[in-house]
Amino acid sequence: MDYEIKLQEFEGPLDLLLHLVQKHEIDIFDIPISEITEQYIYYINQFKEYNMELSSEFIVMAAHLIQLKSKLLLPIEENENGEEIDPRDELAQRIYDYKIFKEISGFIKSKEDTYLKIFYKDPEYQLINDDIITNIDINSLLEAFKKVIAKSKIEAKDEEIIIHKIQSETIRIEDKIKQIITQLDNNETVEFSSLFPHRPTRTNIVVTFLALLELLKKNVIKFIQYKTCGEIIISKV
Amino acid sequence: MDVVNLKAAIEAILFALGEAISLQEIAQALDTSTEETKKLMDELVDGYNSGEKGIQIIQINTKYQFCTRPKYHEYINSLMNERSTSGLSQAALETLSIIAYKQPVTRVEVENLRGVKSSSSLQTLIDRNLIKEAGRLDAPGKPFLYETTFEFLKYAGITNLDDLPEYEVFVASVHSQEHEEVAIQID
Amino acid sequence: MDVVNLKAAIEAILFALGEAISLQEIAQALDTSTEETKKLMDELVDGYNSGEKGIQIIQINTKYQFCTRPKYHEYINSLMNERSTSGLSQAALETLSIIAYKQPVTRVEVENLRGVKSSSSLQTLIDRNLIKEAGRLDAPGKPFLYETTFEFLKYAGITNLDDLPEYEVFVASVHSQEHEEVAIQID
Repeated sequence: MDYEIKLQEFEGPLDLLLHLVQKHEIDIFDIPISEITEQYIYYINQFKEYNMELSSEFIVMAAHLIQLKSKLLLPIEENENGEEIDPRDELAQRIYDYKIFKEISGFIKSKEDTYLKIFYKDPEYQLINDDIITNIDINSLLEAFKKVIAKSKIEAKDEEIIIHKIQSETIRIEDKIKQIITQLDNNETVEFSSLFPHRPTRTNIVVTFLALLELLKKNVIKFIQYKTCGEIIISKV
Repeated sequence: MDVVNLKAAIEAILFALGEAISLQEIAQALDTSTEETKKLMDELVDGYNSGEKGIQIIQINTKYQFCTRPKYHEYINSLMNERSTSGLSQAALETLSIIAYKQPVTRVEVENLRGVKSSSSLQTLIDRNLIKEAGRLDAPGKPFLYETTFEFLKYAGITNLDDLPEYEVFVASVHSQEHEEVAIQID
Repeated sequence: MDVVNLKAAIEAILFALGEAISLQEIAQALDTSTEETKKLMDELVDGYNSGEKGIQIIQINTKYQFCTRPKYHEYINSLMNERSTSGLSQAALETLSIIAYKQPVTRVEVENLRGVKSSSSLQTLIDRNLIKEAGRLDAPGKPFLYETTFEFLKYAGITNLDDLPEYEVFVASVHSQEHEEVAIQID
């Protein structure tokens, strides 16, 4: 089933991109950004449909792809030697490097198979002296235990009982959109920086940014900037 | 599997098991007859007895086990002595840590977690008075349960077991998601 | 002690110690030179490698240790209680690969290459004793550097890091795959 996409199968956005590139037999260094972006977003929407949690890196990459797409519409830049700069180069290099390390991880995995098949033995027991151990380093005890547990899969069963699950932050883009509109309803203009709390999380930044792009696309808001690097003012169209 | 490989398999089993094992058990593992296993075992024992070897296979009743030759005892002793000045061996420390955190616990559970036969480590800890037998588990074979002793608390410098550094925090960190997952809705 | 006996003594020591031991330690116990010990050890290792044996002596850096040959694992497994040792996740494998080839390396470098957060993978690898902190980078924030451990060498089945295939080997392999893909496209 082609639509049975498992997010777990992808280690991250680079893994997903590599999958797309391989699936469509595309040269990494000559990626048709438009098509790939479409495919990428299609996959992400599939994840969403299956109600899978999506790490923020996937969203950041989506934004990056869209940015690349728009860059490709602009006149080609040249470096100081007068050579054309392909805006896709950096991404291509990242996918390529990732591909190599994925290849290496296959090799490492093959080594692991052997490692797990080898048995060692404990030291033979000999009571050499009757010295009483009067000092047990409690931290090395914990370290030793961590090592044992890390290697074992038994704990996975206990996990549900023990684990204190770290609450993940959930911010929906649509909520953010509503929030921005409410702010604009109350005031004529809103300063860009005022959209973020004192110490915004990465998710918050990404979601706010995507909400703004969405509103901009739908022609609901416009940006005004009076001087370079000055505060960006958001107002309703 | 041919004879040479079967002999090698027996060798591997004897080494990994560490403790004495019967011909029947080996035969079953190799999916061959006890008679065949006996023949192979005899050859293997002879092999270790011919020429000067540091290890040998000894027979105790109907069971077999690898062990060192007594004449090399002093070299082993001097090395073990050297190593034990630093307290417990890594093997014993691992075993002790499992008992401290999971007590009461059987030998089989310790070995499952470590992936290594641990009877010798358990004996070390018992003789050092760091662990003790604590009844038997109500399960087939009625295996012994082990727990830490009062001496353990004393030497670990803690007043009770609750003072052990918490391992739940650690388990949570191991099993927490690889990615800090965030549900983001995209439209 | 003659050569034959010295070799047997080394064999007995390796067996009894169980853990990896250096030539220096053995030489000291035998009251002989490291060079002589090395020569004897080489012969011993060769002896275990010639003919079909169930056990072997592996060299990790300058240390030696007895262990079983992997091909007999299923027979041992059937006798040992369900061994619970598990393999690494894909995320941890990727992280380990990057550290193996780029060490010493910071978390940020690992994350840049993988394109995802890797702190939990790093912790798993530290807990499994496959990587360790190796000082800090002299850069803003003084980030930790990570490198592989002695245990990693055992894991990878290599004597030292130079035994890892060159990075270029994988580049070439990826390259030939690309070629194949293009070739398929043409057909």
